Amino acid sequence: MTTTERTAASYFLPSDEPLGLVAPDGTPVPDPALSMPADDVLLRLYRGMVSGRRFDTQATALTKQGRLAVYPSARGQEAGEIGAILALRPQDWLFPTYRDSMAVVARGVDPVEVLTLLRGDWHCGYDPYRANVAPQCTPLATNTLHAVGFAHAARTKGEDTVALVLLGDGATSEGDTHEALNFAAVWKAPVVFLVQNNGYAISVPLEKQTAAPSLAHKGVGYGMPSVLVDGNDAAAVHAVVEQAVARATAGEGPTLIEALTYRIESHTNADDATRYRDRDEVEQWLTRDPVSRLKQYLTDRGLLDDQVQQEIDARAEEEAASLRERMNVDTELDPADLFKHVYAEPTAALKQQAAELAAETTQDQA
Amino acid sequence: MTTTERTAASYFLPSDEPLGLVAPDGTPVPDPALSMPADDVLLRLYRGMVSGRRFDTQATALTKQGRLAVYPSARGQEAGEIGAILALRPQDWLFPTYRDSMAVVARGVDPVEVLTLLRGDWHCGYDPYRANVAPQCTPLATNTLHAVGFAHAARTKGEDTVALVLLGDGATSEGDTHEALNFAAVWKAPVVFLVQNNGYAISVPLEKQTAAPSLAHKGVGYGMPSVLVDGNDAAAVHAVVEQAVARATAGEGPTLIEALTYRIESHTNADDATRYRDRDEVEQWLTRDPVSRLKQYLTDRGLLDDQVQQEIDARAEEEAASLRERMNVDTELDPADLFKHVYAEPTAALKQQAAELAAETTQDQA
Amino acid sequence: MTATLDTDTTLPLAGALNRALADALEEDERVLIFGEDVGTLGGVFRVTDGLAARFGDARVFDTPLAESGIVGTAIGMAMNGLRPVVEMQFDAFAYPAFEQITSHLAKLRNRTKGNVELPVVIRVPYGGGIGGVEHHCDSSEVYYTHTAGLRVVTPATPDDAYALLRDAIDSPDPVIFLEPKRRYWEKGTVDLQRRSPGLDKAVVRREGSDVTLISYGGALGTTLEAAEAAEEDGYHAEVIDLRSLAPFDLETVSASVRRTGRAVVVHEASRFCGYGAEVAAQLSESCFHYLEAPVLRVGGLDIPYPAPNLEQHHLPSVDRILDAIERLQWDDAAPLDGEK
Amino acid sequence: MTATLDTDTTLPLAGALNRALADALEEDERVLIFGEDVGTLGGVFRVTDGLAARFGDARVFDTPLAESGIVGTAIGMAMNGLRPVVEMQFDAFAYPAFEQITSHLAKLRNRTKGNVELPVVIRVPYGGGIGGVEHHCDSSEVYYTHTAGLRVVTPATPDDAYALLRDAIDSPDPVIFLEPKRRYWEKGTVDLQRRSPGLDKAVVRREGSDVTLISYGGALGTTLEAAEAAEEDGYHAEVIDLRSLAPFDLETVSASVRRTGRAVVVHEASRFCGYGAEVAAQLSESCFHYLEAPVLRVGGLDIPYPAPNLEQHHLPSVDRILDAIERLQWDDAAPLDGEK
Ligand SMILES: Cc1ncc(C[n+]2csc(CCOP(=O)(O)OP(=O)(O)O)c2C)c(N)n1
Ligand SMILES: Cc1ncc(C[n+]2csc(CCOP(=O)(O)OP(=O)(O)O)c2C)c(N)n1
Ligand SMILES: [Mg+2]
Ligand SMILES: [Mg+2]
Repeated sequence: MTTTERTAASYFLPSDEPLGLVAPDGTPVPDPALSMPADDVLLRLYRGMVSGRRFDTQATALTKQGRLAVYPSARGQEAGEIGAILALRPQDWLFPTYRDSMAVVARGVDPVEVLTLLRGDWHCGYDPYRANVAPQCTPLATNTLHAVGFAHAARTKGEDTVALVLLGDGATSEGDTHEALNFAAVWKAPVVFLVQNNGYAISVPLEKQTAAPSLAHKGVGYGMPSVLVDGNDAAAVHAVVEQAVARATAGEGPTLIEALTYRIESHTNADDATRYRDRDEVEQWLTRDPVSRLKQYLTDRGLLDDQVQQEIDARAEEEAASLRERMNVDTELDPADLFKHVYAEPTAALKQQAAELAAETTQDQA
Repeated sequence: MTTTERTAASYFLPSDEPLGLVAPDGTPVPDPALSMPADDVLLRLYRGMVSGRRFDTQATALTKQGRLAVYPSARGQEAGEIGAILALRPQDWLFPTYRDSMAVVARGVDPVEVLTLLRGDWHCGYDPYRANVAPQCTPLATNTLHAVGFAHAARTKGEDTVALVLLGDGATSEGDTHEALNFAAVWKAPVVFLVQNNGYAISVPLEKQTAAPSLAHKGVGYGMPSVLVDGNDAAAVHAVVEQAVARATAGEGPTLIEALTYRIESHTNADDATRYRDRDEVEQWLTRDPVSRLKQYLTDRGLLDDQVQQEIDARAEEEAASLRERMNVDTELDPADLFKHVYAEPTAALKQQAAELAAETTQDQA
Repeated sequence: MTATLDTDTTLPLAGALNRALADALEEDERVLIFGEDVGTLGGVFRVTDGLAARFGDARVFDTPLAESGIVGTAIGMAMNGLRPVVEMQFDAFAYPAFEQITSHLAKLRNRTKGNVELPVVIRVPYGGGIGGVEHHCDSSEVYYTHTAGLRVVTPATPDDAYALLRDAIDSPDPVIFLEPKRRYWEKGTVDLQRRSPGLDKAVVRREGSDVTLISYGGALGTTLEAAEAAEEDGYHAEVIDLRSLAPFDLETVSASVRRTGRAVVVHEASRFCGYGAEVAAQLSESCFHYLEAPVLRVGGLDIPYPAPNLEQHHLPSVDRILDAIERLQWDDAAPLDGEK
Repeated sequence: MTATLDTDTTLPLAGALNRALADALEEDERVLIFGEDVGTLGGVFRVTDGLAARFGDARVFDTPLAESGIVGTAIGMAMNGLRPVVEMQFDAFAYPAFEQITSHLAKLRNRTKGNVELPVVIRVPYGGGIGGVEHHCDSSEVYYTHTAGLRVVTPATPDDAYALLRDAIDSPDPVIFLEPKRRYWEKGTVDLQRRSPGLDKAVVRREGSDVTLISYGGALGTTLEAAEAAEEDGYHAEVIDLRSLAPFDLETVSASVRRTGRAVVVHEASRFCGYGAEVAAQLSESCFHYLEAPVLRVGGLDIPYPAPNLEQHHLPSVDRILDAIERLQWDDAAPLDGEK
């Protein structure tokens, strides 16, 4: 054979059943492959999910008030969004999609800056270098390659940075996902691919997207260890992402994680999911809710009582109120910005167009 | 879970070691998963490989005489080229690459028409509908999607047609391969993907192309049965392709086959393989030669003697002579053809450009 | 079933497209429709609404999420005798299919000296004006018009939406069918008898003698408004709807410009190397001695498509068109001799 | 090591590019080079010859075979402070990367209001004239020049190959660097001090008073030949090498055309919606009252790039350029009044 010695395929394959630590009813399910996060981490996961869900509801409300042009809700996916983010270290980077506003907020970006895109004021409202979060990515799967390049560069520079990229089940069908998984594996880049398989790509259900036993089964085809995890189990998501980050840091390369979850809302507020799926299915998934599941577990463990819950709720409410208030302030946009960042320095043509636009605006105001 | 019931992953995985029927030294190696082709098939395989190799040598010679602009040799890959083609039925379709002239000729296309491309006279010199062969494809991996679409259309129309698409190890890295494998599996399209893993993509060796246990391990990630086969064993290649064609015909969908082989020559006559690989490696592979291996087996079985060998050689020689002769005739090209096939009917602008060119040509001749 | 017996009906542009697809599916069993969300959902703009239910999911269906896959398999299907009509969900999401479009769809007929015909239609909702976020508003026409072998058409009215789409599906050539999404909801009378001028003809939408305004797709409506407004300033503007961008109907356009002596091209795409450049270049050459002023272009700014709350600064407006008309040297230039 | 101490040297264009890459790698440790076959082999045109051996395979390396992957990871690397210089093996093989180039490389700076800078150079051997088979000869410049946010440059001489590539690598903006492969082997003196006019300036390659010939890349040599030939017919042709296609140096070009009153644009790409359209449109507007004749375009035919044995009919030839000069209405047009 022309190839160097190869690792046995079984090393790369995911488990048949998704890994989990907390059952839907809140009871612990010990898994030899995973260890339960520490109590303080579990509490932070819970807090994060409560805040995240409140943020999500608030954002949806803002679309109704016309303060946001559009919003893709992550309701139901809180365990993936928060579980993954809390497993990152400060120096790590996040490469999110349009669906992951909740994760971006959890990473510490001001929610008003996060919503700049969906409010329609600018394409990305935050500085990616402040919280190490790439702009939310709309062209599906394209961010997977950015994450691989970023991670590889870190390794080249001798920096201990891991890149976590989020993508959906639909995005796994794009050629870019394939190329990213392959480059990452060949380069042993410190990347974690987290596929949030929420069952749908807009209206298209998973069975029209793939015929594979699981999306995590793609990993072996790249020589990449792969994990299938219950995406509604924040403790489990946190544990597997943390493991993957540790592998990456240790120079062992990338990991592919598929988190099985569900999109409770429509694709965005502009979509109407009743056109393509049954209410039954949604109901079914509501019984697997990530937030109440962890709540039950924490309560049973005596880590959560009414008082702590009230504190958590109050804080989430406060954050939402602040967001609402600040989103209700009309922004002043400067059309001159249109020309400033196309190139490092505006070209002669852009300067002229800027001048023409400025003249128009003055005229209009006169 | 949101998915319909899934087939166990093991069903889709290839064997750890490549399947084979005839060892490099010509001894048979029974394999429970494969049955040895019938004697007449074996003889046809042998004939085909001898003719194919002779064609290949002739084409290389034509580049030296300036009769071909460029030629990518398939020397060493005869088992894949011929084994696969002879497993097709007349109604099946072939989607070849630039490397597969030998296969296209074996499929019955006039070699002069095949070489039109490399001679520089036109892009495709044959009518694809005559021998059911798509134009040889240069943009890597793009032909995989054509094959899937073609096969799906056949199924839609209720026709029993299988599409066989050839690609190289390098081409498996392209996004299109991923999309094709996925579409094929989801649609259960009657397609056979035959990856001829010849160890190199121009100068890039397999280990820079993938970190996977094998390329065939990609299949499970699409829910596609996958086969790893000794690509220098024509009997084995024939057997696995025939099985895959049968599966496709039975409505069981696509198969991914990886044939392990080696490119004996440089990438094309314009390339210099000594820049990136050792002569030792080539020598090593010469001991696994597909042609002499089958010759040995047939001789041992008493199916081949000097007389038959002479007949076979003579026929190959004749074909080569005819090709050489016909390629030595200067072709007359009509520049008017440049405008005729851009659209079904030339546009006004094209008509004008054609007239201008005609005027120029007349002027030049005057 | 009796759909094609009607003659006229009032429909929004998206509805006219839906009707064209339905009628094509009805009349020609080789036609099939696929893409992302075009089946059960009926498309994010509902252009394929009801078609999967009516024609079954063998003929109207959702694919995996991969644009190169969609176009690449459409090519294979067309090679095998079908007539695929595929949807790219938004303009910028057609870019993953660029190689399949450019290197195969556009070239296979030529590559095979006409043996392989690819009657594929790629529907692309394009352009801005609906408050869409980035990647949902590109005017990508030039990427296609510069590629020999493709036909590129774009309707501006419901009637044309119906006629052009039917003609596109009937065409033996691959057609990039650009749908101006900001006009999807505008209603108009649709002639189901398709007394259309054909796939490659421009039409005069408004007659005038002073200046020729040339536009297409989403910008045509704005151009017509500008023509009305110009009337108040005393300019009788002729308005031409190109409909077909490739090929370009120079004959119709230059006949008009030779009469009026002045021309403005209007489109949403960035001006630099935009489609207007070709129109201006051809007119400057073919009407050189008729032009009283240079052919002016009103286009989008030379910037990435802006965020929704800034898009009005990017898009051609009535004012900008009027301003261009004003700049057509009405006073200073003595008429050129009418020689030639 | 002491490479940069030299001043002048004679090199073929490909060698000048190789030298530019070596010097950039030497001077800036953030620079890295990757793509298909650029490592051990040194590129199919040997432009990266010897670099992997000299700088190690952490800085110069082969990637898996996937162009979107190459550009997409380059974007990520640039976000993380590196300066990738990547190669697309041939023009048409850059198309799989079109989405990454158009939707990200061109837009990320703007998207983030300048927070993210992408100093990525994409080297693309482009154009015909070397007897290459299909997909190896496309002149794809307009796909990029129409995309705001990209710089697009193309050298025509070894000296410029060196200077432009160094400037491109130093640029904070993404640059599409188009290499006219038919000129790879032409030799010239290279100024290693880079007294270059800068990344976005056109230069006059030959002075003349009667007509301005405007060209770039592979067609410049042909245009200069034509200018020599025209001299024999009594026309003093000025020849401008654009070098930078985006942005377009209107100032230099229109200054010349205002002097000569006549202009011909020459390029290999198909004429329809080709780069010449933009040049013609801008000149027709900015030099309207100076033009004695329409701006003419000599371009490739509006067809897919032909097979090697027919390419001579497609490519701009000296004769076609001379013919265009002849058609510039030398007799019939009375000079226009010089009013402005
Ligand atoms: C390249 C590309 N094609 C199409 C789209 C349009 N689109 C936006 S979201 C979406 C579905 C994505 O599904 P999935 O990846 O599962 O993510 P989810 O929305 O479920 O989080 C589609 C088709 C896009 N954004 N990019
Ligand atoms: C999309 C694309 N990118 C690059 C190339 C240039 N190229 C031609 S052959 C080749 C290597 C292909 O290797 P492989 O797929 O292993 O096939 P082989 O040549 O070994 O048969 C490359 C990079 C191409 N033809 N198409
Ligand atoms: Mg999804
Ligand atoms: Mg190979």
